[in-house]
Amino acid sequence: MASNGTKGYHPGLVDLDAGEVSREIFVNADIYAEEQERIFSRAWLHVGHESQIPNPGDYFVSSMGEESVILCRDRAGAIHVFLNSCRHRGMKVCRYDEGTTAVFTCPYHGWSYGTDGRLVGVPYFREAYHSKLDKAKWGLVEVAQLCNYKGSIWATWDKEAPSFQEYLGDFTRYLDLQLDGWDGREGQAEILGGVQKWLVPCNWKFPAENFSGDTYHNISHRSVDLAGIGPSGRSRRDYGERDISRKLHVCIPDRGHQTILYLMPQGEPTPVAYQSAPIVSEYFAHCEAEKRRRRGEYGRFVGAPGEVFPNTALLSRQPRTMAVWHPRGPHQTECWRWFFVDRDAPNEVKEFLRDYYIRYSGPAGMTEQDDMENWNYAHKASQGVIARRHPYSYEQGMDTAVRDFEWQGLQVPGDVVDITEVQSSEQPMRNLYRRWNEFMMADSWAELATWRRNDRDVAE
Amino acid sequence: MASNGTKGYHPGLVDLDAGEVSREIFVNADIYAEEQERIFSRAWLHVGHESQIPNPGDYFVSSMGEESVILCRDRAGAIHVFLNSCRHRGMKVCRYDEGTTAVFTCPYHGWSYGTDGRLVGVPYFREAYHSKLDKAKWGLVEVAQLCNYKGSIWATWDKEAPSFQEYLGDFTRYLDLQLDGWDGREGQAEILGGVQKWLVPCNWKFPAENFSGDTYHNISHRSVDLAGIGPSGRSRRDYGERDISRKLHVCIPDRGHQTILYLMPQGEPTPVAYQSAPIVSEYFAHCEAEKRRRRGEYGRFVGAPGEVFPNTALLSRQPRTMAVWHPRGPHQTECWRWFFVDRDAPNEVKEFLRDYYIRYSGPAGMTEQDDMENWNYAHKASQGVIARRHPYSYEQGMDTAVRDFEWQGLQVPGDVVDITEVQSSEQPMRNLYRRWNEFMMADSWAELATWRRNDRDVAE
Amino acid sequence: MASNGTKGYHPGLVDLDAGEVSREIFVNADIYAEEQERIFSRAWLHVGHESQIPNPGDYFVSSMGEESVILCRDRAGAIHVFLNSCRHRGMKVCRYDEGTTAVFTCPYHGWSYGTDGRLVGVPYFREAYHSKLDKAKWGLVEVAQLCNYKGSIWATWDKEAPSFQEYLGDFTRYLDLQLDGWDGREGQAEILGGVQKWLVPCNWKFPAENFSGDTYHNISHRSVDLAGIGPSGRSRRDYGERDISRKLHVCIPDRGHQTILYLMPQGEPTPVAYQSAPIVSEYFAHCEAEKRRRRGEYGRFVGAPGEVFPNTALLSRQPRTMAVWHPRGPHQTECWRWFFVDRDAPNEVKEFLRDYYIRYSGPAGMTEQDDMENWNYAHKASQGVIARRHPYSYEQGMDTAVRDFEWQGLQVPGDVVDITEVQSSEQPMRNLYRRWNEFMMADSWAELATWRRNDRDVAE
Amino acid sequence: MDERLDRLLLTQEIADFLYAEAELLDERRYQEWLALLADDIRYWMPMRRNVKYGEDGREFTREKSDINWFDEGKETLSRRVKQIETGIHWAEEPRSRISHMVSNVQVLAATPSFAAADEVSVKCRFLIYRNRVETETDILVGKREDFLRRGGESWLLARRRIILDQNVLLSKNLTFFI
Amino acid sequence: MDERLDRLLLTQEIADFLYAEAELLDERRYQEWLALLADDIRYWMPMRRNVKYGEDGREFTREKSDINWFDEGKETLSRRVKQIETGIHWAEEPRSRISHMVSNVQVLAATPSFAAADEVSVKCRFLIYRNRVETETDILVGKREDFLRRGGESWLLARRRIILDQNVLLSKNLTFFI
Amino acid sequence: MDERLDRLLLTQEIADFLYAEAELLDERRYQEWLALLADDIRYWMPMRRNVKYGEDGREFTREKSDINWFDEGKETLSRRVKQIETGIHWAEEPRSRISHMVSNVQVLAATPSFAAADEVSVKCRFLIYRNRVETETDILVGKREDFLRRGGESWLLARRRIILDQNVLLSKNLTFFI
Ligand code: FES
Ligand code: FES
Ligand code: FES
Ligand SMILES: [Fe+3]
Ligand SMILES: [Fe+3]
Ligand SMILES: [Fe+3]
Repeated sequence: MASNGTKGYHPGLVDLDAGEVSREIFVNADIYAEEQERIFSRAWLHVGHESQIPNPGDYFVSSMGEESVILCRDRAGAIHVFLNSCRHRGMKVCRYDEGTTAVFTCPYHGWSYGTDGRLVGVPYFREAYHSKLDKAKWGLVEVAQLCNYKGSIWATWDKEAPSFQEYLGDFTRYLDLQLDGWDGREGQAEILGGVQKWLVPCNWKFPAENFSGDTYHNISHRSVDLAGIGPSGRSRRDYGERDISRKLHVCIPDRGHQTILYLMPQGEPTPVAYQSAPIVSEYFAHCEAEKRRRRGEYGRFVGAPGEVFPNTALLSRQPRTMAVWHPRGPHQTECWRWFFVDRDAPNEVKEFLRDYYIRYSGPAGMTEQDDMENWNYAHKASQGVIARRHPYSYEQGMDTAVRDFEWQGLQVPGDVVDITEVQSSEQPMRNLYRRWNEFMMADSWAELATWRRNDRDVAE
Repeated sequence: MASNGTKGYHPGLVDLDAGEVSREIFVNADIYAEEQERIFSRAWLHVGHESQIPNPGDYFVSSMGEESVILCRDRAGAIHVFLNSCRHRGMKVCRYDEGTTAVFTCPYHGWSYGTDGRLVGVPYFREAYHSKLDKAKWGLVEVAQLCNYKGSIWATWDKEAPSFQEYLGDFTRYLDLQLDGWDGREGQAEILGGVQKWLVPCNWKFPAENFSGDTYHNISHRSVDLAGIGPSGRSRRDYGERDISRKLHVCIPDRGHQTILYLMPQGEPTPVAYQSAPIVSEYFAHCEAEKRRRRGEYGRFVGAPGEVFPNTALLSRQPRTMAVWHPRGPHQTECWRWFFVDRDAPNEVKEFLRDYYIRYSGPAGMTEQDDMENWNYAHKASQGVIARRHPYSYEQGMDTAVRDFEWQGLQVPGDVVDITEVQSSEQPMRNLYRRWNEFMMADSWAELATWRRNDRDVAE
Repeated sequence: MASNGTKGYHPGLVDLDAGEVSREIFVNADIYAEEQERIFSRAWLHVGHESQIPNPGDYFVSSMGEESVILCRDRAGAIHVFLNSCRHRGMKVCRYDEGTTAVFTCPYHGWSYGTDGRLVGVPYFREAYHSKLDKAKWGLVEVAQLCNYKGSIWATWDKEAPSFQEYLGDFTRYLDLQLDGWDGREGQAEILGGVQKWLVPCNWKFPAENFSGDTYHNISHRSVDLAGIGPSGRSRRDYGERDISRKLHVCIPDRGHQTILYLMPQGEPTPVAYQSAPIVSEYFAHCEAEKRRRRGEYGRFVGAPGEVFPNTALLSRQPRTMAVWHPRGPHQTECWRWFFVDRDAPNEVKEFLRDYYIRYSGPAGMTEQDDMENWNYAHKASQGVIARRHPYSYEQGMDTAVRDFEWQGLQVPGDVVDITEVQSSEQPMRNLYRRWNEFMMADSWAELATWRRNDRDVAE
Repeated sequence: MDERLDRLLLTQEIADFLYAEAELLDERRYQEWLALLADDIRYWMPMRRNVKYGEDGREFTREKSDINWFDEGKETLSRRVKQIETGIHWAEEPRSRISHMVSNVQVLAATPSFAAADEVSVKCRFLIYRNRVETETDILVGKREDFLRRGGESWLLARRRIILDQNVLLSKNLTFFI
Repeated sequence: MDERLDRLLLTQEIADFLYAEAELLDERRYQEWLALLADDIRYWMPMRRNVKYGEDGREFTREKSDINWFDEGKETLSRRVKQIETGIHWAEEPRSRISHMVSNVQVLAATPSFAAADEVSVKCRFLIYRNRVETETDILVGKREDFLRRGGESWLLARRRIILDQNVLLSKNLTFFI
Repeated sequence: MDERLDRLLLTQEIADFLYAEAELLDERRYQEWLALLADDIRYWMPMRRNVKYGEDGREFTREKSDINWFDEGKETLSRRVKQIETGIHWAEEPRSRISHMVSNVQVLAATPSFAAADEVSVKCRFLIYRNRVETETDILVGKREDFLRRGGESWLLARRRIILDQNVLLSKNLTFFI
């Protein structure tokens, strides 16, 4: 019966030909349970940033899907991610948010684990266990694969998953916008102290699709536009470059990653921003020039909201943040947000940006507040038996994406919809749910790595 | 396993031959889910009263089953009921309780709907949608059928359902007691400002069966009888006419509607009530006379608690109210109560009645408080694995109902149990669960409209 | 999918050969539902103590599994246990914690039940029921079997269950340590006023296995050891006899009962305790001597934490308490704790012990607080989809239990692991889950009474 | 200085009255509580609507003409007490465990003067914690506007306006006084 | 006037003491808190039963003879502090985030006089908000009856009776002071 | 005596200020509320971490260098008000029903003196109850440390430090002032 709806997922619920997606996938408890197995235990998930654990023994307690994990650096300096649960009786071995330690000692019976996850201490090992317990077998559960990509730490529970680089595919270049310095130098990002964590009563896919590049919901931010929040003290949340750039929706088919991208004109410098704050203005002007020099034509890319499948949000321009939407049941999401600045930026710049970030983002953020209100009540109004009979509409800009999009001598990787004139499309959401559907249907990574088959086809 | 009991409903759970009903149907989550599909999306439900939306553009946000709906009057004056959820991403389009508007504009992406439900505004329709979105297809979800019966608004999601009049069958005459003026004039009812809404931790069927005509639980109101609440300042909650009238349980078989009815003696005037308040006393004396004149013998009917299947409660005498028991999960009910007075009654009468209604009904009502305590803990004490093995007893007055009941020259439509001497019966509850069982078993309205088959049988 | 895990229990989840138990049995909602049917409605459960209801008409409202029950003494002095739910519509008939009454009258419609459970009052029995209701059939639901064992009251819903004595098997002698006087006289226990009741967010089996004899978690009590809580004002929670006694894990195979036991040396008196309080010290010295005299060699037994399957905890030394772990959903347990003293002990002794009990046990108990913290977060960290893939480890002291354990001329009934030197074993937990698995798999008590078959085998 | 002191003394006196009143309610000394109510007391608790910005006028149901949670005088209040004291008012039997927390006590006006006030209007915040039977728990928070009149020794409550910060009532009943 | 003023000054002084005490607890300055306790302090928190109307005598467990949530003196209270300060009292490690809200402060009696009080009995309402680790949250509400004795500079808490408005304790533990 | 009285009068005056401020917020009179804020006000609400015993220094995020829940001045506060008053700030439209309960008011310091204070630092506990739309409800509890400066007639809020007793924020947003 529909009130707890169809038992589990079946492909009809995501109908991209019709541009429709059933409400069931957002509110159905069985589908949610399947997601934990099929998506969160197989996909690459964002865990944190290496600057959060600079020294041996440093740790940061993070989350992957529903579960608590420990991101830590062992005595040899290697980075690990472990399930935060003792192997003996499951006690949460680390209940601090961050710190530095030599070992993680379980409070219940005292098993202790090294920062490399090995079970190093077992009380009465000789007496009670007659030295028989196979310690090598009972270390902390470690992720199957971990990747430190330009300082950002990613992990997956699935050893069959492709490498993170392969998982990203052509999206790498867009993720770089987040992680490199504004001046184009590699991995110059630094995390400001304090990771925001808060609960929103909605399914995790509402924020995930919103950050995939929802260019259509600006109207919901009208109040903040009127009140004014802009770093330039202007009332718009965005920037001068909009007036001269191409605004694009870029999607990586087969991967489920997507983003908004601003493509600057050839040869023209990026317009000056933050005029109200000369030091900041100069800093960005300088960086823009540097970036053009370093990245050449690709320096014309300016980032914007985007999403790495399934639940990591990018925002590579100001407010420069990354967010993860942790599932906490079908009807609740725990949002985590990291804030980025260039490591070498002048303090005035960092301070200026920090002020803007705080008033823009998160539960106290004048902009994001209205998003969460919408996610909350869109979810709530979709739970009923009648509502579930009526799918959401994703028809916007169907069949308008092009491969090999090029403008002024620069080709943009991925499927592109130029929304400069049309203002908006729902290509990114379709890209997201296409991939989501593949994860829900596929029984193995062999199936999920569709591009390999495609390559092979090409080869033949 | 029984703790979440049988998976779904099966007919053995309602055993009317034995006069027993399983506790499962009150506490089982799967059965609750089935109810949403089989009962609340197919039956006629009460939504509100036209006096709440007198002018074009007026709306009142109501509820049907678990879901929020908008009752509104369009610019042409026509009344509609819509699911309160945007077709684009499901956002609750109207979050006010009532008001007046030209359009319902969704806060998320700005789709706007006319008061007739049509999708009238789509931002960037030309640009982003290339004018391709079929607006006609994406209007607000409207109920399949709506009926304005003497000012009360009823609706169903099922286009196969019979008309409301046919759905009521012979119960019409009893609903009239609620909606007509006390003097017998048609649809003279007016709703006092303020609809009570409150949550009770019990299954929705506890209040539903209680208002079906539970003449057996007066003992639970002993405390208020002792404290005194009566409009006549007397300590009983009821009235003089009881002493001379016949007290009946009237049930409409095949429909699932039932009520208590007081039948006055032929020729005798209804005893004076409210002596403490002359103006009120006169008003009702006048109305009684008028009613006899207008309705003839049927003017001898005096209403009392009753129930229109599945979840609308009537109380057509003082306190004159209608209530709906909205399901909010198997273990919670949201009660809504509307308060009625005669539109043309003198203000003193309205004021006098309002005082009585408030101290009698709802969460602050000295009478209803004890009912809710019982519903709460009857439900709670029925959830366990042992409790579920022991059905409730509905044997009271089995096989005592008569068809064609007549007294002093007036025949009463429906199956009737004369409880004047026997004091009470459980015929109304049996009638309720008989119909409930039919809804749970039948796959179509063709099956549910049993009376049509009966008529045909007769015809043949 | 694993997030709500396997549908129901299957035997692979408890793998005692490998010494592993799946986390599913602690966090899975379907398995929890099965437990209600297979364990709590078939096993013998502890309800209370006769000293709580000394006189006819006295009652104490207790709990069996998820459900409220009434423990009462009828007018003839016989003890009964009834489901606390009216047969008519399920209302909780008694909402007081304890008291004295002649009848239990239901607040809803006034059915009243004698203290022997018989339905004695039915309003309008003659009129409304035409005297047809079979009152004998509609009395309060009574347990199938009840046993008053030395003042402690036990009951089961299953009439096929063996007698309580047979259910206990060889564990009787250990339960006696709880219920007899410290001086060895039969059933001298008295319950102090006030039963502690509190909620812990963990599965009921965490406390059950902890009290089965978790000798391995002392480390988690390090803080209280440092702070000092000992009745002797010393900083250890335990006693001098530890230094000279054998410390044993005693398990009753086939029954699922297990306990820690201290076995004193032959001939030697038990060392003096509580030196700080002469009167107490003398009292216990006197009792020890008496006990040896009365019990002979068995007087060398000194009790400690133990568990009667499934959810009754014993602690027959100071703090001398019994506890029941009531399931309240898969993720919550309601703990009840009764406190024992010798009925005839001097007031100084009772007062001295009471002080110690209060600061040791329950939610305000300096010792138990840390246990509950561990149960809470061990449970929480075991709910995720990855965590569930990794069973708990119960390998400690595998295959070290011996039958017919004897020391200094005294044989100890049951399977015994001498942990005096090895410090700890997990034999008691394995014994618990072996039995738990049998309950979950067996369809009848014929299967569950394995010892009968064994006896037969022997006979043949 | 004197004026500040007068204001201070009166504020404390009124606060003491409100605390003493809460004490009587929480200790279930209802008859003594009734004695603190003026014979012409008006006890009013409106319902609240969600309304559009700028339409605040429609937020509350109206006293004496709309349906309200409470809108009554001493006679009905006395009957409510009488009902509880029957010992069989099941919604309060066994009786609830209740605490009235009163904070933000502000004396808004005093006539003729703070020094010699006969009538006082006072506003506060309240939090009512109600727990009953085993685990049933309600928390109600809001504002109270009281009008007090000096009556012999003590003060009398002549009017109470209760603003509860809820729309759908989140409790199954209102069997207690606020 | 003087008498009202004396009462006022004392009430404020006592309230300040209670607020300062709450401050020490919420700031985890336990040693300073212990210094506010008289050596012979009695710290008592009974359990509560649901009883029939008219049987209120059986509602609370009895001090010094029944089991109570707390029923102890300074030595045990000091040990509790010591336990927290080991840094490995897991039920408080990491330590809880706690606020003690104290309201309805009523000085019930003062001897020999309000003007020169050496001993005071004061009653209040409390709300304790406790949040720990990630989302674990408890709210405890009830009444407190304190008996204070003047000890040199400051006041000393000589007796505390805590009435929690709960039956089944809705928190897994009571690792904090009330 | 005089000194006690000065302290008392000042404490009451400051408490009145905090209650009046709460009144303005709960009555949604935001412009009047802004008028109570000094032009150089600092409004700071840090986030909180679970840290090991003895590492309390790392419990709070740092003002002006880390990310905080709030860390801003009057301009941003004014924009927040302006946003609500657009009537289309959906997170507050329809507007929340809010009560600010302020308790445990302690004047920690007054300069130059209690008798003639120009600057005051005051600490309190707060409980904010927020309910909106149908059943959405939040309860936030914690401590506030305010620094007040005399500005003509009234006092001005020159600095506010808000310590919320939460780690993961249990509310979806912070669209209200604390
Ligand atoms: S749970 Fe970690 S050592 Fe036992
Ligand atoms: S959800 Fe309504 S316009 Fe998008
Ligand atoms: S429920 Fe007990 S008499 Fe009806
Ligand atoms: Fe947005
Ligand atoms: Fe009733
Ligand atoms: Fe322990």
